[in-house]
Amino acid sequence: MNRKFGTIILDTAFRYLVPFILVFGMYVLMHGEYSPGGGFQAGALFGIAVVLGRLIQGEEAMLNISGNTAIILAGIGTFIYGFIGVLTMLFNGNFLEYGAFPLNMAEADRHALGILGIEIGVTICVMATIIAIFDALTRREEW
Amino acid sequence: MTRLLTFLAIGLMSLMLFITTSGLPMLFDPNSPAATHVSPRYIEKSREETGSPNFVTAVLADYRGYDTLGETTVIFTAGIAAVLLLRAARKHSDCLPGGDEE
Amino acid sequence: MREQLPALIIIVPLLAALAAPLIAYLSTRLLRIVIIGAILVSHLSALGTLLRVLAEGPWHYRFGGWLPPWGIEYVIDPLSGSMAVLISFISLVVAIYSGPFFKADTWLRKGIFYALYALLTTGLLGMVVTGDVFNLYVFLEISSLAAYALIASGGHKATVAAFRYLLIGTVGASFYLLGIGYLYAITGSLNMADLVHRLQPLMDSPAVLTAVVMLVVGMGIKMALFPMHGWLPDAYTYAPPPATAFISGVMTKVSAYVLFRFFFFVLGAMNGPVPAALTVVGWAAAVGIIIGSVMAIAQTDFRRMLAYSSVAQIGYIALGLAIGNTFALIGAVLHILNHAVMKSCLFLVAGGVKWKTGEHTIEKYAELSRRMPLTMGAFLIAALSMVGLPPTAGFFSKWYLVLGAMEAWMWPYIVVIILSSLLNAVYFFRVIEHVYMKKAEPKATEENGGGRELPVAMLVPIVLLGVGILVIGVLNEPIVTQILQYALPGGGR
Amino acid sequence: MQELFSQYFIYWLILILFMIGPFGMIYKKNLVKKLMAMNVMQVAVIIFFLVLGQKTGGTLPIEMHGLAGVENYINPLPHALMLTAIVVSLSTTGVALALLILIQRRYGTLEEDEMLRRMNQ
Repeated sequence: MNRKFGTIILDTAFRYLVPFILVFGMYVLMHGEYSPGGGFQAGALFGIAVVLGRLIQGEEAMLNISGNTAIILAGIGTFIYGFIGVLTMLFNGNFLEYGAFPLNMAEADRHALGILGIEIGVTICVMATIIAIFDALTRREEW
Repeated sequence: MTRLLTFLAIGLMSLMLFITTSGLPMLFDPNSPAATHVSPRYIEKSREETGSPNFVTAVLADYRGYDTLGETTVIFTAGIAAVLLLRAARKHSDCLPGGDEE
Repeated sequence: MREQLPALIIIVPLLAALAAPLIAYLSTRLLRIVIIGAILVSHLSALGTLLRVLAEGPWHYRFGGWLPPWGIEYVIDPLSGSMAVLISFISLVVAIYSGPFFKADTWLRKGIFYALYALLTTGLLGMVVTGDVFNLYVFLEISSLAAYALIASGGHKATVAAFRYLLIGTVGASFYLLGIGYLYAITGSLNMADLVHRLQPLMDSPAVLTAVVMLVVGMGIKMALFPMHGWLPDAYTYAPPPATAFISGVMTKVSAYVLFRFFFFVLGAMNGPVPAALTVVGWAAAVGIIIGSVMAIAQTDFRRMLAYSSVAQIGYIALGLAIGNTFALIGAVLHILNHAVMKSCLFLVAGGVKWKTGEHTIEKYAELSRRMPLTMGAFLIAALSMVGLPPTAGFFSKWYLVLGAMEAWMWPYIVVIILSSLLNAVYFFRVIEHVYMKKAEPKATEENGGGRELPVAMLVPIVLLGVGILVIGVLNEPIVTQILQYALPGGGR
Repeated sequence: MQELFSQYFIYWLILILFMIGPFGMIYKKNLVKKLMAMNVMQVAVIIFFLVLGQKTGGTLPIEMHGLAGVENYINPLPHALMLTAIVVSLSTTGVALALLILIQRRYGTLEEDEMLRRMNQ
């Protein structure tokens, strides 16, 4: 769907809808520890926000991530996850041992911080992968 | 013929599966091994050990966080696999060099 | 960082794979260096781990610092350590080899290919060193997905082959997961060491029977054990050469290793339904050896011949497991090692010939000994080793298998091994005859013509593996007494 | 008999669902239907694990005020495992669909017989 097919109605609806989707995605990401939710769901929400924009406004959507950027982002997102594990290894812990962070806070809080970090990585990866697959599926002109 | 044999194998396998369900613990049994061996630790301690009141998140992101790294990698793999197949194919002979061009 | 070595085996190639698209975008030359460097680091970590394990006994690495039944642990004993060394070595060699195939590609293709390749390596290594049955499933899926994509990138027929492999492979993985589910239902644990204790009193439960059947079917599909080998010939034939060399070399063996791990370390070879399952596996393997060899004779495409020969060779490994005494197990593990090196070498040669002449059929191999002498020398060694002639590695694994079969009084198995060696000789000497004796037609096709031999990046891996076969053959005595002996159940310290 | 039926009924349903997978993959000739059979099989395994996690008298595995003790919460481990399995199943389906698009573009059909005929031409 690189061509724009939106009408003014779709366009306006999209403008009102996307901020709420993004805020809700943020909420699911941050609140994932306390209720059902977390990185995967938040990533899906962010991804859908971008895909909606691509569907309605085509290639020149205001909230757009190109396919190539998405591939790189997907790698970086998962890399963040792995890198947090490597960080704990540098601080003399085992891989992904969040308690090893040399921060002046309670053990449980350090774990919560680590969980938040990896959830952010997961979110970026899922969002970018959804966009990349969508981009690959809808790109016809190369054929 | 091969199909018939395969169906026979599937039939035999189903039969065996049905007969051996009696070895499984009873449904929803609070005293089953799955409920008493490893999981109590997650329910009792995850709040103080990981700071997460959601036990599933605690298991997913902390106790078995390494599995989740693998899981995220699976998503990444699927993403780049789809892009390789759909976008990065060559225009004329869509294969890696050395593959079977037609 | 020395305490972190087991984690580095997996983490370094994984992180390299994740960063691959970004690095490829910046510089494709850098990408190749990073990927090869990462696999090299992984190989060195595996070597270091194996040396320490041989000196001090099994090494447990706890992810996140959680104690085993609750967290995930890696257990490296001599068996998994030597498998990790083998996998990372083959991966390293094939990664060096793959360079000339991607000269003219865009950054996207290069980045994705190397990312998938490193992910395949990561997945296989993860399956080998893990001590947690569910973690094994996750890495099984990583390696499978990467393998599907790599196979599918070989052209139109490869797409169909990959789709079939995907369907069948996912069935295998689902069977494996349901088998784990049964084990989890009756024990409540996912840790292998914990399962050993908790399964002992339960071995006669019908649920264990189901779990064993599930594991045999699931891993049997993944390792292409005889009646479930349908996906293999097409997948190996149409995949791009660097991918085939690696996949054929180690992927099926890792599944064989998983079966070995479950039967002999987790469940115990003498308990409950395991001996019956092993008998079934043994007969399936015996039939598979004969049928695979006969089918290989009928092929005209060199790669397809090698693919069917793989079905037969997997049969040897399964046969060794089925006989189950010390000699046979040494034979099986040694054959995993030998066959990985031999088959990778042969597929590298096939890819090299394709790269040079654009041909795959055996007839077109005529007179290649003059045009690429070193490559064909390596091919000759690998072929003789597949047949099982004494100074090469292939002889010794078969020798141990025959010794094991004799000790267990399994005469039919001995007949099968000898008969299949004869069949191997038939189809390999056909190729050798073409290479060394037949006259080529005057108009020989040259795709990447010019010089006499392949480029150095392709030649070095081929020769390295060819020499490796001889080295393993000559050094098989120390390999068995210093390493493999401790790798068997009860042999470790 | 009644007892047995009520105790193991759900397991039987799951196993029927599970065996539909291989059966459908062999019996159906359309590649998309084969893929759907594969998905049914994966879902069966997921449900199997989730059933193992259930407990009579247990509630959601999220800590609530004034509710302590192991027996009050269902087992969180299968849920965490199955989140992974769901993602794996989704990824496999994604790759399979990409392959199907390629097959459709090349051969113009997703019926297996027709495709094999065109492949061997």
